[in-house]
Amino acid sequence: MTRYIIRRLLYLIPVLLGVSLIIFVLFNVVAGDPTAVLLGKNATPRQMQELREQLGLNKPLFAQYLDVVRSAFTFDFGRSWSSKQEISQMLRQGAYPSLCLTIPAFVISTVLSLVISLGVAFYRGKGIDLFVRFCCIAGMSVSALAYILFFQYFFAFKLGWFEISGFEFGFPDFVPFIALPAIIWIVLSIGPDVRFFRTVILDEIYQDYVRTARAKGLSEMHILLKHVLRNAMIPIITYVVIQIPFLILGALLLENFFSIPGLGGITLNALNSSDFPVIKAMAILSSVVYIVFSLISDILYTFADPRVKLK
Amino acid sequence: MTTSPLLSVRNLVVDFHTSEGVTRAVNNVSFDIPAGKTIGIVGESGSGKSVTSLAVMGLLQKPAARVPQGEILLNGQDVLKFNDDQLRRIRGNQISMIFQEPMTSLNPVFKVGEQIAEALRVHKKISKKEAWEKTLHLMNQVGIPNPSASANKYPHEMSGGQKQRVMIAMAISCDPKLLIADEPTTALDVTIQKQVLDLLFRLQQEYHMSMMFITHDLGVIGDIADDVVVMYRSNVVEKNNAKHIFTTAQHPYTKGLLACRPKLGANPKRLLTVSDFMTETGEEKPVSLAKIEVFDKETVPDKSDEVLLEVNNLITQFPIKGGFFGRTVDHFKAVSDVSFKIKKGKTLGLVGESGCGKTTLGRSILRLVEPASGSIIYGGKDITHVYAEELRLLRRKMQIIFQDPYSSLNPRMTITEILTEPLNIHNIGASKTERIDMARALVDRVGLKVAQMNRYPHEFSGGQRQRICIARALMLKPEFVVCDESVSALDVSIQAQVLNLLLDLQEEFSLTYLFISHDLSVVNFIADEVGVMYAGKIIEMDKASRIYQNPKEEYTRTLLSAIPKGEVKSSLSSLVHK
Amino acid sequence: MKSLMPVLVGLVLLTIGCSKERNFDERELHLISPEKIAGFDPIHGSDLYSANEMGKVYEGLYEFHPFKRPYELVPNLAESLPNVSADGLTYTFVVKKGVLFRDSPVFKDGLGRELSADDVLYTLKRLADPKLQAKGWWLLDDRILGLNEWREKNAPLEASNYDEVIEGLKKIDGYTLQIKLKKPYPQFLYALAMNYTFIVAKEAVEHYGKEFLNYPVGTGPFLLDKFEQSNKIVYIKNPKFREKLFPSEGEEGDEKQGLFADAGKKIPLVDKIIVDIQVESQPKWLLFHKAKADLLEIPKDNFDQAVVGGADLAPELKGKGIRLIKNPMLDVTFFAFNHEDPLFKNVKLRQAMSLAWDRGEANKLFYNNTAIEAQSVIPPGLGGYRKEFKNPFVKLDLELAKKLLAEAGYPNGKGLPEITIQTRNDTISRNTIEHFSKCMNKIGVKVKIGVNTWPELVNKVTKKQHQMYTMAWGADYPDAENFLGLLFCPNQSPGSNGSNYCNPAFDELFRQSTILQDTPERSAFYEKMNEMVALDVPWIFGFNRTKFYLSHAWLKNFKYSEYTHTQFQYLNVDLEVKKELSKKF
Amino acid sequence: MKTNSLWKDSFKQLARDKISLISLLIVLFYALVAILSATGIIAADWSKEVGGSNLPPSFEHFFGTDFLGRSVFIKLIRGTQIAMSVGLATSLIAIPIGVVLGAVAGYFGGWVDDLITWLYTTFSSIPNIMLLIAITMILGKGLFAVYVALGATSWVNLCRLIRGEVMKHKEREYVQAAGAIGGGHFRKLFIHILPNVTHIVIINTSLQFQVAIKSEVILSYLGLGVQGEPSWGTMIDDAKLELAKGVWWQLAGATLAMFFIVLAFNMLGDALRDSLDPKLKGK
Repeated sequence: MTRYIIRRLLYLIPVLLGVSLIIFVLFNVVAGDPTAVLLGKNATPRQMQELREQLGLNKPLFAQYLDVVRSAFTFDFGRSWSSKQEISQMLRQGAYPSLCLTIPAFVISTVLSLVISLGVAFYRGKGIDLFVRFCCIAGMSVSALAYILFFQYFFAFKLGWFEISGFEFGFPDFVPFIALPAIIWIVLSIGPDVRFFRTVILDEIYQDYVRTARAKGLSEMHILLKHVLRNAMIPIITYVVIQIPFLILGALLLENFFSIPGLGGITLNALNSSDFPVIKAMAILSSVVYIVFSLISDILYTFADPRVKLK
Repeated sequence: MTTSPLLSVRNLVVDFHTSEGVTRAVNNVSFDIPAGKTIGIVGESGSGKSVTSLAVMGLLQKPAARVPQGEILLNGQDVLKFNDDQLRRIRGNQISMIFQEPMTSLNPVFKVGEQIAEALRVHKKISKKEAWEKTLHLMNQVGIPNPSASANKYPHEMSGGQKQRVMIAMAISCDPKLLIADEPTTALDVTIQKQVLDLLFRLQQEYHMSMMFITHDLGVIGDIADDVVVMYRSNVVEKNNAKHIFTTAQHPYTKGLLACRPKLGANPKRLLTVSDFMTETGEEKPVSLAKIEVFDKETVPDKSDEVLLEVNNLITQFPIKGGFFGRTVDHFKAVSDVSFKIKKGKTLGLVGESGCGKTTLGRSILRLVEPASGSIIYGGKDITHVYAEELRLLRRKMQIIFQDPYSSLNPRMTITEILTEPLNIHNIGASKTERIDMARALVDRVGLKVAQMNRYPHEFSGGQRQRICIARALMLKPEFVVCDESVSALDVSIQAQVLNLLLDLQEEFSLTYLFISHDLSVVNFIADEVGVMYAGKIIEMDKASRIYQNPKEEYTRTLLSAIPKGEVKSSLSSLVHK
Repeated sequence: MKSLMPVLVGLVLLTIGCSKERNFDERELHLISPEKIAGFDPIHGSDLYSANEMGKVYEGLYEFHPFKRPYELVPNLAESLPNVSADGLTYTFVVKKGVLFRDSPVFKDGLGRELSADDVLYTLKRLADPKLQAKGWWLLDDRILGLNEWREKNAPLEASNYDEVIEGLKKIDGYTLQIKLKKPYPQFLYALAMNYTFIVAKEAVEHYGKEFLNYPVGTGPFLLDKFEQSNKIVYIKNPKFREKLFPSEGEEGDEKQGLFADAGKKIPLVDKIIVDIQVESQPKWLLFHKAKADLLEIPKDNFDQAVVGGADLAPELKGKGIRLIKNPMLDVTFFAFNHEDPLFKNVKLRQAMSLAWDRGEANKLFYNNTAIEAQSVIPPGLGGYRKEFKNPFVKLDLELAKKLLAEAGYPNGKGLPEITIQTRNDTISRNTIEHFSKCMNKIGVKVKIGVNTWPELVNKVTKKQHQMYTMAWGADYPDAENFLGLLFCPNQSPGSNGSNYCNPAFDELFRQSTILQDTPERSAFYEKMNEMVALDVPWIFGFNRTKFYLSHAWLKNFKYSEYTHTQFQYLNVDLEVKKELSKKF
Repeated sequence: MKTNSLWKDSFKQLARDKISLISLLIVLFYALVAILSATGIIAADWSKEVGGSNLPPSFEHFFGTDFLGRSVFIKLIRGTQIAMSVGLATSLIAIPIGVVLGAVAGYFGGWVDDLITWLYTTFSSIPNIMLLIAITMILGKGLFAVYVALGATSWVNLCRLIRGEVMKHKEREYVQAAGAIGGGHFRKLFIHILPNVTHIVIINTSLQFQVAIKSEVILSYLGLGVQGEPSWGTMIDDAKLELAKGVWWQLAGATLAMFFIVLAFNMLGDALRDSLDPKLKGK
């Protein structure tokens, strides 16, 4: 097991090299010269030349690639071009609000979806199943933007139930701020979740062991909650755990609309202001988290499924 | 009879409603199971035997399956009228069931002990501890070694036979009055089959249960059934006392079933099949005596002494990955130092249980798997290390027929496409029409209708598909064919037809066969020489009759004793007697 | 699973019950910043909104009078206006005595020390420091004797040497310093009112290093209490702020508006300022409406909700005591041609396009009819602008446009390639080009849109990778030179002349005007240049826009200014009114 | 006697299901609208002023007019063309890449597999939305960039699925049989295995199509999408400003237009999975 974990962690190296390569190609080769942006509207040509030198943009491409790689492995991303802040500091600060929003939203939506899909699986083929399935798909077919615009206007402004936007650090101060975006998150993710969970659960319901359980005289509910759920958890765990890395990145649009100073907002801002060091940092951070969590999902797999042994 | 039977099925009809229409799976079936008796239900796949058993358990898939008529009386109460709750109370408690596939019938994520105890806890209202103790006792009863350790195992950590024992333990845990066993041994190796059958028989006696034993192979239940019900195309065609069935079968279908199984001793030149006894429309037809004349292969003189294939010290191994970076740390020798020769026009049979390396051996000879060392000499030429064009040419001479007729045909190709493909690859035939003509001739030869050639594999039955596979293998007019468990997945009645076909073809095209099977009686029937394979080695090799009469190795004896003795009670002559 | 239900319910209850009580005891000012603030390093703050925040904690030698118009420089940290030598090259400044930096651990004993002439010199050198690449360097570039040389010399060094005495930057005594210019630079004093020259303390810069931008140590009226970059900024009153009194004079009519009610009082007047960073317009509007912001720059999208008929406040808002404050801005929008593109060397094409644009409709669609059609580069309110001047090419005349286009060699647009206009990626910019394109279509000119993020747009302009682009220019300081320079040939890209326009006659006049002090003579020069260049249509002139603010009744002393960064210390909150009116929200 | 391939069977089953039939008709209808619009038969004059600025919906203009007095209805039609073209182009980029890489990786295994697995792990570890935004930003905005960006992100999932399926199939006996009759790698992979994994491509494409449409809307909203042409995303973006003025019809129109096609694709995707995926057969 330990060996497996170490080996998987070592896999980070090639993946980070790859991520660095993509980032490097996108931002150092294809993208343009950032100096004009950094110096503002009154920059002098001389100044731009000097800055290019200072940023290491005159170095040969391979040396620039090595710089990207170095930052990927040392986690030293330097400072943001636009805000001049230490990037690692920005990430640390941004992670808190992002997690305040995404974790509760994620937990609630996952649990809720699971409950709904179990219910739906119990009544499979019946009217309620069709209805819930249709609602899920219909809900998924509305643009996220429409939800955000409408919910914010209606619930926060018209009804005044929630804070309109902003964020306060510390529990429970942040609750009124994240409540509405969290609800939108839940609404957005319940559709695909239920759809997936339902498929997985139904896949299991038609397995032979369920017939055995019925032949044993177990009740349908007992079979669903014990036998089926336990087996369905295997794909569900993978599905759920692999979403976690994206929680850390926050919710781009939501954070932007609700002025939550999280990583999603930072990313969008960086993209809009060509703040390449921040974008690079976010990409690298996300791939590290992604690999780590796919490893965690594999390890959890062994707990859920006794057939899997990690070597 | 004075006492009412435990279970009485009366005029049962089961329909399946699908989007395609309504199919009748069970038509007006009636039979009784008296208390403490074993009844065998025999029929080929699709005959409605399993559906009947599911109906008894109340496990039919609603709403697709509907019962428009009939009753199933358990102690006089109609199970069909039970609500879910009542059904649940009888399931596992009064009636319990064992399924065909022990691999998938156990929940993979729970320990087997828990799964047995669960049934106890549901019906017996006992404490966890008591249930566990009872579980260990049951596991002991069904012959699982070291129950306290085994109970904590997960299903995948057990062999197929042990899993089936667990299923049995689960089924008998609540002392059911009726045990339904649906093909409980079909998926198991021959040696294990025998043990499981013995176990079931013993338990049935001990627990005074009634048993409903479902199988496609009459031979299997010869020893244990009191009564036999024969089903054919959704109907019961014959039911009688087991002894009578075996000695004085009435219905031609039953006779066919009895006759089609190859015997360990002498057999006729071709196996009798159901179609010898019965016309397409189900009418009985007379069987010519010539067909049952016993034929001794060894009396036929060898056509030539030419050795077609020679295998010397063949080793085929698979890497075992391990270590930090998944390097190959060791090798598993699937085929370990095997040598033999096959003469032209002869058949070498290879028997052994699953995992003994016989399949790998077959594929190594065809170079579908690369052997590690040793040599394969075909027609005097060492083919161990030929590649590319030479290997391609070799394919024209050596062919293979696989075990699973379902997965060995590409589901997206029509029969014509499948059969002309080898011709395309090897550029045989001048035009497309010529190739189709060649395919047509062979289709006709293997007993399929030429008109069906534009169909897709899923539109054919298992036996028909195996004929297609045979036709494909013969398209290139090979000299040598490996039959890898080619009849194992088929019902006995179909198996006989395919075996006959293989023999006919061998005669006609002077083929040489390497016939791989786990079933000694089949090998005995078809092969001139038999090799017994165990753990990658051939431990014994001799003329078929000598192996049968005078086995040298212990393992061979086990294999022999595992063959069901059902057929012993009947003889071919009795079947055609009338 | 079951245990989660209470948590869920609790969360919802908490959410609904958790709206905070309002504070009516403290004078809190609630503001909105529509952009994220990069930090508090004065030399890097190049936009209005960063300047606004820096102006709360830092001060410069001069500031614009909060009420007087036209804008007038008044001393802030300087004792008085400087003593300027007759040749206009030597400036002598005296800083106020007794001005203290805020208390900070960077100082001895943690107590803020007194401001001295050294701090001013240090601040100016820092702006020139080659290691820092300040965004405000252009203000001093090639202006002060010896400063450019110092910059060159230090560029290859590990760290810049601040101890070296530069000829143009000399200390006379503790509070007096002398600055020598290379050539006359009439806008120099404006430079000393901008955020780039806000006075910083050397100790703080050295102590905090790169983190300096998060720890402003200034002399300003407020102290930074909390800085969450993309969320909110909180300031508290600086208790040790020097004796600065609320002015008692201003423009005509200010008195009537009640702007001098606090005259003579010690500023700042509020105890606390809370700035919400809010980029999206919907939440901004909602925040103001919930009385969670005292002042709002009306987002364009909410204009119709706020203002009826382009002039008057919506009755619903009036009823809540909300006031509408509008003011023309010192800015000009334009569609610039790239004059290096041979296509646009053709003056008739430029004129034709200018004539085809329906400014009236654009004004209605995008500015609610509140903008003024710009006749040339200089906006109203600056010397050089002449109200009577009408540019003959700033009007809608399709006939003439077609005629000129034909004369240009493209009858009905035949032979003219499609023209791409680069713009920003926000909705209004996109809509503006769509409208422009529709107008051009009428004379057969095909126009395509190119959308960019702001940095990309800047990049394309500085690298001359555009055919046309559209932008707005706001006055860095109230001097038309800042606008005319946009067409000065030597300022070509990557300088501020993004259209790469070159007109030798214009350039000659510009050169002559730049050494003139603010005199009627200079205004005449400006007028001449402005009107001369207008006929050449170097850009398609757009609008001089009007800015609209909404203010709650309890916000006192707000007067619109182009240079808001020193404005906030004068604001006040009437708690009584706030308490009373809050019931309505 | 009639003969039925698995495909025909599946489509027959599909056609019997009313919901999926309606979904299919909706998709076909949108496709027709898109083709008619692309060929200039309808909505060619979308930029024409048909009335005053921001007129509410009426019989004359079903969805009212926009700020330049253009018909929102005609813009929606034009937007359909954009949306469908984005879905199509994305598929055209993603399918060849995903299928070829996935098939090659699954079939050959070894270092080829390692390389391709590494490639898609790398791609999938960067969040899609970031990659999308970064690529569109760098390629310069416009429809082409949207195609490339969506194509570059959506091949990953397909590749992974195909790889897994090919790995399963390559062990099947029919592939072994193809080898036994002398078929080479090419024949085994492209003639035998690929047709048997095509259902994955179809299902995935139908689901990916709507993801592409949704992504285009988000990108357009962020100002990274289509330019100089009306797309649903830019219409929603416009609506953001107009909503406050009570101009809701652009938002409603674009949301509805998108709703139906995305719904149809979702329904169709589900139905296709039910009918094409052999694993779910016999439910």
